[in-house]
Amino acid sequence: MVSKVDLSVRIGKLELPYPTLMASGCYGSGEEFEAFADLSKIGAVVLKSVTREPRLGNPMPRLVSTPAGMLNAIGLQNPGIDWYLEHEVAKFAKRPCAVVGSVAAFSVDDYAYVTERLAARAEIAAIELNISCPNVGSEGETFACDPDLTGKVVRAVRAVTDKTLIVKLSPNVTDIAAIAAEAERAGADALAVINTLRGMSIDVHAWKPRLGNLTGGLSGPAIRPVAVLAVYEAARAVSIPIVGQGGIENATDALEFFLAGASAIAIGTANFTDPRIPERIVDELGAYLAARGLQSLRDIVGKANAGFGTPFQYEGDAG
Amino acid sequence: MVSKVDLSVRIGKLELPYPTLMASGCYGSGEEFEAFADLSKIGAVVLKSVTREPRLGNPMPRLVSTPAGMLNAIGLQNPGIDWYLEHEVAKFAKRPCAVVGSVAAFSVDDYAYVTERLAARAEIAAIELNISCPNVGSEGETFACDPDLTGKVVRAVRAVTDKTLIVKLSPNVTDIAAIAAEAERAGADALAVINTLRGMSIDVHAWKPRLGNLTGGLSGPAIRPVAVLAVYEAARAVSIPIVGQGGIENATDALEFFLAGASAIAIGTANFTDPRIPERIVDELGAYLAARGLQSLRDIVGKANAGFGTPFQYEGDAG
Amino acid sequence: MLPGPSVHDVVVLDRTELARGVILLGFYAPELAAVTSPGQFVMAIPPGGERAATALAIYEAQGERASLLFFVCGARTRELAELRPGDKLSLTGPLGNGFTLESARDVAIVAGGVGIASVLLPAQRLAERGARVRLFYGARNSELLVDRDRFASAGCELCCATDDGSFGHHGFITELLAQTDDKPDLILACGPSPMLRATALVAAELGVRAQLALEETFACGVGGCWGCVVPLDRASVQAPKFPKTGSGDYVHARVCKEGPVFWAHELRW
Amino acid sequence: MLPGPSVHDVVVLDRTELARGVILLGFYAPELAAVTSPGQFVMAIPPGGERAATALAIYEAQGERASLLFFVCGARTRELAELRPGDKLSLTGPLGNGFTLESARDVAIVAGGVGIASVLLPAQRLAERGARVRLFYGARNSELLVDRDRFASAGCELCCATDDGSFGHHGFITELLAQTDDKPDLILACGPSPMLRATALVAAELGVRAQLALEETFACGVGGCWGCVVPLDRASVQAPKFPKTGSGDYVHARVCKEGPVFWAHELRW
Ligand SMILES: Cc1cc2nc3c(=O)[nH]c(=O)nc-3n(C[C@H](O)[C@H](O)[C@H](O)COP(=O)(O)OP(=O)(O)OC[C@H]3O[C@@H](n4cnc5c(N)ncnc54)[C@H](O)[C@@H]3O)c2cc1C
Ligand SMILES: Cc1cc2nc3c(=O)[nH]c(=O)nc-3n(C[C@H](O)[C@H](O)[C@H](O)COP(=O)(O)OP(=O)(O)OC[C@H]3O[C@@H](n4cnc5c(N)ncnc54)[C@H](O)[C@@H]3O)c2cc1C
Ligand SMILES: Cc1cc2nc3c(=O)[nH]c(=O)nc-3n(C[C@H](O)[C@H](O)[C@H](O)COP(=O)(O)O)c2cc1C
Ligand SMILES: Cc1cc2nc3c(=O)[nH]c(=O)nc-3n(C[C@H](O)[C@H](O)[C@H](O)COP(=O)(O)O)c2cc1C
Ligand code: FES
Ligand code: FES
Repeated sequence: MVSKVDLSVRIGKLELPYPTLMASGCYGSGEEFEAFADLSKIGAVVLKSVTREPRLGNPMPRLVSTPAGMLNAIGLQNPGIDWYLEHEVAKFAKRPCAVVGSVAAFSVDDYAYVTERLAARAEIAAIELNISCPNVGSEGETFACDPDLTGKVVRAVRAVTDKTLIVKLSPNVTDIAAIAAEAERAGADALAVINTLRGMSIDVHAWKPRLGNLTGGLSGPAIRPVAVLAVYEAARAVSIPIVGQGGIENATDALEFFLAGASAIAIGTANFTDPRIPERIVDELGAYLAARGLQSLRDIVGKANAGFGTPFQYEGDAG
Repeated sequence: MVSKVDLSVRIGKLELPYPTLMASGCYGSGEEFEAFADLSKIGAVVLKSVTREPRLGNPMPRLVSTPAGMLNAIGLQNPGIDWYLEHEVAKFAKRPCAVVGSVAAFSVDDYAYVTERLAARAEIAAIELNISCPNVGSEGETFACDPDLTGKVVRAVRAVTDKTLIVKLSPNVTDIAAIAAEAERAGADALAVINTLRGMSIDVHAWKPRLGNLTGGLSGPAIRPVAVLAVYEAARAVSIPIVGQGGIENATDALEFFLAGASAIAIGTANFTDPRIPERIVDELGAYLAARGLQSLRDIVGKANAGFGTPFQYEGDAG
Repeated sequence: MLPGPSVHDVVVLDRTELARGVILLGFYAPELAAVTSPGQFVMAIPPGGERAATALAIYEAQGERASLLFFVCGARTRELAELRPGDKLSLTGPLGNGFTLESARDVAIVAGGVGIASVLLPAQRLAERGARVRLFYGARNSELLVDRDRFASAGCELCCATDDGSFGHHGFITELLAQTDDKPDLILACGPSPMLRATALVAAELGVRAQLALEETFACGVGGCWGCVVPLDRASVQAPKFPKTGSGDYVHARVCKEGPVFWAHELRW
Repeated sequence: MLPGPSVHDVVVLDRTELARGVILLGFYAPELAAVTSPGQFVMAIPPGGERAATALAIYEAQGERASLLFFVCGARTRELAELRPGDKLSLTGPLGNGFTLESARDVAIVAGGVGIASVLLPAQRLAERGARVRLFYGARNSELLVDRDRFASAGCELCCATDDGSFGHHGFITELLAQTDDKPDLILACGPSPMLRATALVAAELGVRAQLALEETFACGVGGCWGCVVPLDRASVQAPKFPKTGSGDYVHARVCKEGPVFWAHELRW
């Protein structure tokens, strides 16, 4: 892996040496993984989402494994923004990688309020707007499932910070391109695509849902084809960078996202399999590019249709 | 498996001895599987969708395997309704199980036209309306992704036949309950929940999508949590029966769907693993009910919250 | 009349690793052996945790024993490679339409890599009835030219080629076929798609009819899903009877059901 | 100070099937053994096709060898059970906060089923320093009361119970604990959640402090996902420092990070 290829990416004002973000909620604040992974070899850690008020989170069980994936329903357990600013944020300065704050809320005002306070801190390099959390259903609509709500919340947040704003979209929609375009129009610097799919698992012995919250968010390799398509469609609708995510376990998976149009990727569930995966992906991406004589990761972004030959070899009925 | 439990179901006017349908597009017309499976031990076969005009279908490749699932993009290859009525339908009379016709189209008129002609035939016990096929994207919107379009097409079709009408819904929506309710209002006798999720897979060596059609429909165990939740939500929104489907491989999987609110299930991708799965599921469902002293499958439909104890053991933040 | 295809519960009798990652599995499977014709295949139902059945040619079928020969290339073949004598397996088949051997007297069989698995049976049947059989056999290297002795002892003449030149002709096997002065009256071929296309070209130049056993990704393997099609001349007897659509004069035939063997000159690929 | 936890690449030294489906795997793992305290666990990184890491207690840790003892109950433990001497495995750990052994002189250890894997190390450490250690060990049947000799030779007194009465007391192990006249000054327990709850009740009745090693479904195992929480009294030193929310005076503590061992009287479950 001595190849000197350029894996750096630029997301808004954020310059990262590596294109690998650790997905929100899957990597704590980075500290939890520091003994097991070299954080200087990752692009950034996206923090667990924080809300205005402290939250106890959902009742247990919060995790269920499913075929090639898992359901989670954490319910945004967090100490609330006051406590967070006072006791947590200062520690993030010590991380050897960029730290991206993640903001969740149940109203436009709260999104702006929490973002403004969090983004004001120097320790926070950028803000990811989690408008797509599927595990707090009863408390309000998911903003990312509606273009108007998406536009409204992004505009409000854009008004309170100049820091890089990554808007995280939901796959639980019919037309993600429309929502991506609206987020861009409203001022997003980048998109995170996708959050988890809504799902449920039922215990057929106990006759009850396996999650305390009844429903949860599906992540892991099972959702990768859905995520790759969402990135492909969003990338065609916007010109801002996309952080692709959903079931990435290795460099081959990551390459699907880059070819589909992602400028960077995030790794979530795979961190639970093996904390060495992020570093391995970076090494293998370098080797992949070097083997093809490519100098930069940017050379492959969005090239899913650039292959030799065309995918349409003869006439068929449908596009 | 000598238990005498009642596995029969009623779907509209259709009375089936077993609650197992073979999902459209996954079981040919039944004939293809007759040498390998006892069709008298299945509830019904749902035929491959038929359209007004003959269709060549999509270019190859049409199939890709993905983690715990597969993508397909067949593109509704079929000989069109004229040929179908003249050369195919008569053969269906020989099947030792009920035969459900599946209709696909690109306009409300064509849905009604094809349904009227197909439903007029005695060999066809019921009609499934495939308003949710994700693999013909360029030719028109997917009706099942919009409540108004769903209502319109179901009303038009309802007007031309008295036979049992099963409306097949798409998971590629934000609120499946709203669409389910609209389908019921418009006259559906039952719902099939769910069709495939839209997805994509990219060949990172060739730099092109693996499917000739670029995108395809994701099926198999990977999507089961999404399907179970869709059934759960649809069942709460309607009082007509639901045919649950999406990743069912065995009786345990099937039971998740019954508990979520399905009256019957359909088996698709699992037929590609082992053609004996449908019969095995029927046997195991009988054993499951017998072991619990239950007389009828109906006793468990929709009982996902009937377990001992409640899923909420202590206070949490979100419902 | 012979009984038709069904799901056969068979037991592994023997397992040989012919080369690294090339496995020959023999089964006690009298019923399957009895009804198999050359060029047919089975869907091997996953014996362990895997989810999709695997299409594999029936390599041998004699008396009470049938066998499969496969290359370990992914999760499913890796699972099958773990089977040991005494283990059980279920095979759906025999499936598809095999080779039409007709009254050919001088047959050239072209096999590339794993394609060898489809051509032992036709070679044996042809040799038994006195036809001359030449096997044109290509692989990446000499080690992967597996089980040549069995073909030789069945009475085949062997011409080999390797990509790396470690045995026989250094290059493509179809180059050897093209150079033959001695025109066969029938060509049978199985192997990777570029090899099959090349074989079709050579056959056309030689003016010899060729049957190609195609490989495609299958889902059902029995004609139920239309996932494995190839464009076929509408006039072929194998063409599914569909009304004309689109501009080309071909239909999409299922490789698993109408094939896997097709006449080269009828393919519109 | 000892080095902290890390990912250890270890090699399987020995494998014993203690009972049907109960596997003891020994490793060459000097660094892991050196830093392990009683009650800590590892996340075993899947060596083959499986996708999630498995939380397993560190059973033995002595010199260059550490071991894991597990019940084969699903895909992940099935994969681990396939490991053989010489195979490699990666273990993340040691993780979590183990037992606080304090200066206890008379300790009752309650273990149910697979819970036995967490209590050998504390039993050994306590016995070594001269404490009296009684092991109250329950399982479904006598066969599943595995590795009793090792506890006996470590100096423990054994009281056993089985669900089917095939060995020792016929019933729950906590019934034996409740009947003891001879009050211990500390109770440690690991096993299924109903057993832990019963142990907590008995401990309260006896007026003895108890530490429980909880089992939960983990995802990360290192405190990064908040998927494995248990309600804990806000006053506990182990409670994560969160402002008050909701009506109860508890917070959700992570079993993997703040635990897996908690004081029974501090749990609000
Ligand atoms: C009618 C028919 C008969 C067949 N008969 C045989 C047979 O007798 N013996 C046999 O070994 N195979 C045979 N095949 C091919 C076999 O079905 C596939 O190789 C098999 O599906 C591989 O499954 P897998 O899960 O192990 O690998 P997959 O996960 O499906 O493939 C793993 C990787 O190997 C590549 N790959 C797949 N197949 C091949 C190949 N043949 N050569 C090189 N790379 C490949 C794939 O592109 C993929 O990257 C036949 C196929 C058909 C349609
Ligand atoms: C801190 C900690 C330490 C642990 N230490 C050990 C240990 O030392 N040895 C050990 O064997 N296990 C231990 N476990 C439990 C172990 O992690 C799980 O049993 C393991 O995850 C099973 O994985 P699987 O994929 O094989 O089975 P899964 O697919 O996760 O489970 C298969 C089935 O078995 C059931 N099941 C799961 N666990 C148990 C159980 N313990 N008893 C009965 N049924 C069960 C499940 O409900 C499911 O139906 C520990 C868990 C924790 C949290
Ligand atoms: C346990 C868990 C907790 C998560 N918590 C959050 C969260 O707080 N905020 C958020 O935006 N996304 C959250 N996610 C979603 C992930 O960040 C990621 O977008 C998703 O899991 C898809 O990627 P993956 O398949 O690689 O995990 C969570 C996912 C998991 C599995
Ligand atoms: C190869 C294939 C072809 C399909 N063709 C159709 C079709 O023509 N019409 C339709 O309504 N659904 C079609 N489906 C969807 C299935 O009927 C089923 O709803 C879906 O696959 C989910 O179930 P499963 O996970 O059990 O396969 C098809 C699915 C597959 C895998
Ligand atoms: S694989 Fe299903 S039709 Fe050929
Ligand atoms: S398992 Fe992730 S916090 Fe405990």
